[in-house]
Amino acid sequence: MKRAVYLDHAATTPVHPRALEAMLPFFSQRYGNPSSVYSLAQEARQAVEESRVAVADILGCPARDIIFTSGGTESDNAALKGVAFAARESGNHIVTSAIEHHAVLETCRFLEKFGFEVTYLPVDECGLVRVEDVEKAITQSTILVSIMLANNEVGTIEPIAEIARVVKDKSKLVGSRVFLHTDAVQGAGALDLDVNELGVDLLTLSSHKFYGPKGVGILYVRRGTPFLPQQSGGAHERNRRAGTENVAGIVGAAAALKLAAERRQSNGQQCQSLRDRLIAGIQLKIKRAHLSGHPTIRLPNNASLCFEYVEGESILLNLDFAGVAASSGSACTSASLEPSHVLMAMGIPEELAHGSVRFTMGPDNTEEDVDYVLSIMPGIIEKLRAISPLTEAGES
Amino acid sequence: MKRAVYLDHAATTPVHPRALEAMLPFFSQRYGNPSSVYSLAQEARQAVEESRVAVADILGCPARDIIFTSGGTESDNAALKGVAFAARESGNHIVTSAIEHHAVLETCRFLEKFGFEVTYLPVDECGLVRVEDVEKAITQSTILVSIMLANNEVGTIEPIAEIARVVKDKSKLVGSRVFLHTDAVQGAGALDLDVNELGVDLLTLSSHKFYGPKGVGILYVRRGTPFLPQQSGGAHERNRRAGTENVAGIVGAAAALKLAAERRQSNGQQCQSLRDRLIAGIQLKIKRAHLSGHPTIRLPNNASLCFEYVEGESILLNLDFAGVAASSGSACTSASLEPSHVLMAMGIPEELAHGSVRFTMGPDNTEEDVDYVLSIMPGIIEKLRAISPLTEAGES
Amino acid sequence: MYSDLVMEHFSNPRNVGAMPDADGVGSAGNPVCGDVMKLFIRVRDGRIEDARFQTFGCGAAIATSSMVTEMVKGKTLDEALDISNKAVAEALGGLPPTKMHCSNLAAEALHRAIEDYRSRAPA
Amino acid sequence: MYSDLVMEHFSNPRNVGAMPDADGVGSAGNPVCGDVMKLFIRVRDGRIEDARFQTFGCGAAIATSSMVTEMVKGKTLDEALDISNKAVAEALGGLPPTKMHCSNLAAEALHRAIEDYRSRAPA
Ligand SMILES: Cc1ncc(COP(=O)(O)O)c(C=O)c1O
Ligand SMILES: Cc1ncc(COP(=O)(O)O)c(C=O)c1O
Repeated sequence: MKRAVYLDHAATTPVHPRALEAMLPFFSQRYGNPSSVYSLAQEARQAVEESRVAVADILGCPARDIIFTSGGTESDNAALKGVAFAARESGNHIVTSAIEHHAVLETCRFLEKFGFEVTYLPVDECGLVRVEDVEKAITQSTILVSIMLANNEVGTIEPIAEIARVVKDKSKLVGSRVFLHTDAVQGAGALDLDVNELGVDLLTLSSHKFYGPKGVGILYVRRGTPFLPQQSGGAHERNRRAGTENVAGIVGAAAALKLAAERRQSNGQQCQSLRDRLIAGIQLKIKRAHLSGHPTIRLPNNASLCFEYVEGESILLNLDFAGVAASSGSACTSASLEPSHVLMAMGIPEELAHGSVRFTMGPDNTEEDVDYVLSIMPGIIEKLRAISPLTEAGES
Repeated sequence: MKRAVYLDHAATTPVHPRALEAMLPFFSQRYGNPSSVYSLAQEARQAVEESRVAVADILGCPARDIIFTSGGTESDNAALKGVAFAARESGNHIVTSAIEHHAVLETCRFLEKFGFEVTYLPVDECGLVRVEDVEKAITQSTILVSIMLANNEVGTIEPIAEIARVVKDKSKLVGSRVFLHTDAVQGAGALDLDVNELGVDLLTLSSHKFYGPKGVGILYVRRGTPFLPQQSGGAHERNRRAGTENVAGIVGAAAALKLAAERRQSNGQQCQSLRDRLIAGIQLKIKRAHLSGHPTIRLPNNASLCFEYVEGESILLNLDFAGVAASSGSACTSASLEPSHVLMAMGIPEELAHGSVRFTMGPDNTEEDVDYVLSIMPGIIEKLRAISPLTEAGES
Repeated sequence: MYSDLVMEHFSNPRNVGAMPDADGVGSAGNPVCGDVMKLFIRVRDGRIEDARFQTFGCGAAIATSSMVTEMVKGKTLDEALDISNKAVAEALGGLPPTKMHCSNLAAEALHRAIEDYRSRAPA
Repeated sequence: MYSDLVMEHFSNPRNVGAMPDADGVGSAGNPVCGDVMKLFIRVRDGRIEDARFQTFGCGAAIATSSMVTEMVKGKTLDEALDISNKAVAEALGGLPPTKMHCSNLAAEALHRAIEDYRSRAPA
């Protein structure tokens, strides 16, 4: 049998067997609509509310501040549009970074059509947002700052707690309340998600990134944050997100988040040692391979590399022939032809950015997996470089 | 063991075992992100696209016109906001009915905040929208008409095909293009959903109403319809709905819709005979019980009744003690204290509307179920009427 | 949704029915709003000796009616007037937030019944 | 995503490598855009006797490069000039819509190689 090595945990993860087990009864047996009166439905209601408490425990917030959504994308949209449209009277300025996920960046573009102004902060060559840039960007008309907790492509971890302090201070100085959102989708299972430690008013999570089902998101909204719900309808989720609850999905997401939080330490260490083995091995065996992102302030499971003279997709296809799943830039939209906006923002030249490959580890990966990748990568790169017209020119 | 009789299929349905079976591999085995390049992910992509084709076959449209969403509520929101914000230049007027689901009505309220004007058409005492009212309401500034295919509370079926013709004619007359949306959530499994027969430009479905999983919706958007996506982010769903696809959910929804379409005839007949048995039995055994909605132009599985002198929730709780699940008004929001807006629009007096109970059948129900309900209902109503201060006054 | 005690009072409501020879009668609510409560009291030596009710309404309305009739029995009129909506809800182990208005009815009907008694037999 | 034939050409590309003594060389694309193709042709008696390529690019770019070198062999220059992007894509059993631009490169490089040949050895 062909070996199967999954190294794309930043794109998505399998549902954890225990999360799936928790979900199963809610499809065909305990299928009541949580809004109904009778016992079958109240069981579903209870399952949703217990899930809310479980999530709130991990975020260190009251259960009432948790909204269940249909994914990270919806949570990002709801956070930005929700605050922007609700706080419109106070100002029309939003601050974000150039390396946010499309779910944040495209939402900003949407809001620009509605008269909002957005500052896209640059990052340094390691992908770090500069805290002083955030401070400088905030004006009297700023209502919202949205900076991600960790980047999905290069794994760089942003200084959210510091940013939170600066937002609070500058907010006082200019005399207007500025709210802080963080897209923590890539942080789940790796970083502390306590909203008070982070100092954020809104926080986004996506279930399928932490071994929960696809199509479930979490949005934390601190009490007192202006928020205009974007999905209108029934009185679900305390009037903040209409629509019949995805009961099985919510139960699965909460179970998975609990497991991920429990295993955070051990999992992080294991991933990090595999990641370091992979990076070291590649740099030893393959010339002109460059690690992107921050050397140390990065997610424990992220190894993002750029290979000169070759293009990412053709590397991925060859890896796939050998049973290895990896990604080039964001998995979110392979439909895009532009090189990753994240690598561009970090100042990586376009031709190098085209040769990016991202390996992201998970708890099921082993040293053998890494050694297998190390055994095939040099051949793949060599083969592609042999076809490439850039190789000679470059090496001469 | 206590008897369990589920008669709230309009609120939600269990996932069909075959739909669940189709979903299961996509949680922990075929878990790839459909946007990724490698085989595991392309399997997921294929499953999503095959599901799209299956849905399109039933709606009689090209697969590219189908968008998967997170539910009926999202589909309604996306349809109305999507067209309204995209066609803003052509006009700001929307026509809908007073008996739409909250997902449509509250979306209209949302749009009113953004400067749109909405006409809420009245209905007759059977819950029918008058086609001539639609015609009269359309002006030069009208961009969208949204009328539901069948009402979720009383089951009345609206004359969508006729409305479509009138919209088209009047549209030509006033010289502006008016688009037609129908919320067909309650029609799935009971009515023909062919978008060309219906003559609609947009159509909403919700998976959990036709034995698919909760948290999955379908939105049909006819090619050429102006549409501003409401969920911004990646290039998913042909740039019309960003967010990682809920692969398992989509597969389950498509499988369930196929099954529902196959069984439509036989299921409809069976439900209808049970429904008629229940209605006849109640009217025979209980005085001052009134059928609401249209006597014949109604969903085959809907029996909505109002009982004088008693309040709906207390009937439901007593039914639940006896193992029977039913609903009072819309199951969607028991949080609301107002009597159902649908019954109000039909001219039913408020005190009577408070005593409404909706029984909705499914293919698993039997004559024994109906006879069981008929055996307990008179006692429940009698007991509650004995406590009620309205009974004497009313009967004297 | 409801506590066990609410359910218990709802399914076996105490002190149900009209009291033709009541010393005081109070009503609250309105059929249009979906909740009507009628409370009857019998008063002896300044104390409520017996209480009964009739209610049209939801589970919470019926349970709070039942509970309030139990709570007032044996109380002086002034003690009974001290019974607040919150007290009735608490005695039932709490009510869902959307149903808190139902306990309003119970206290309101009680207060009106006492007023009615006092207006008939001035102190 | 890709047809079997695209995958086959991608994994076993035909006619790979530079041709030092080529009669015509054409390039298309740009490393900044992520796609560069270089096409070499050997011409004998007005016909393309051999063709080779070097490509930096995605799966579709490599497969179309391989396919176009196969397609031109034995063709007259005018016949070769008639090969369109669409023809290359069709010969591969189709390309995903977002990848159609890759077949543009193959035809473009081919046309430039023929131009180059003609500019060197005027007819
Ligand atoms: C940082 C980040 N934000 C948002 C998202 C979007 O979440 P979802 O895939 O649930 O739509 C993703 C993943 O695609 C992500 O990595
Ligand atoms: C007619 C109608 N429209 C829309 C909806 C909302 O769909 P969902 O429950 O998937 O949010 C429902 C059901 O609640 C409905 O009955």
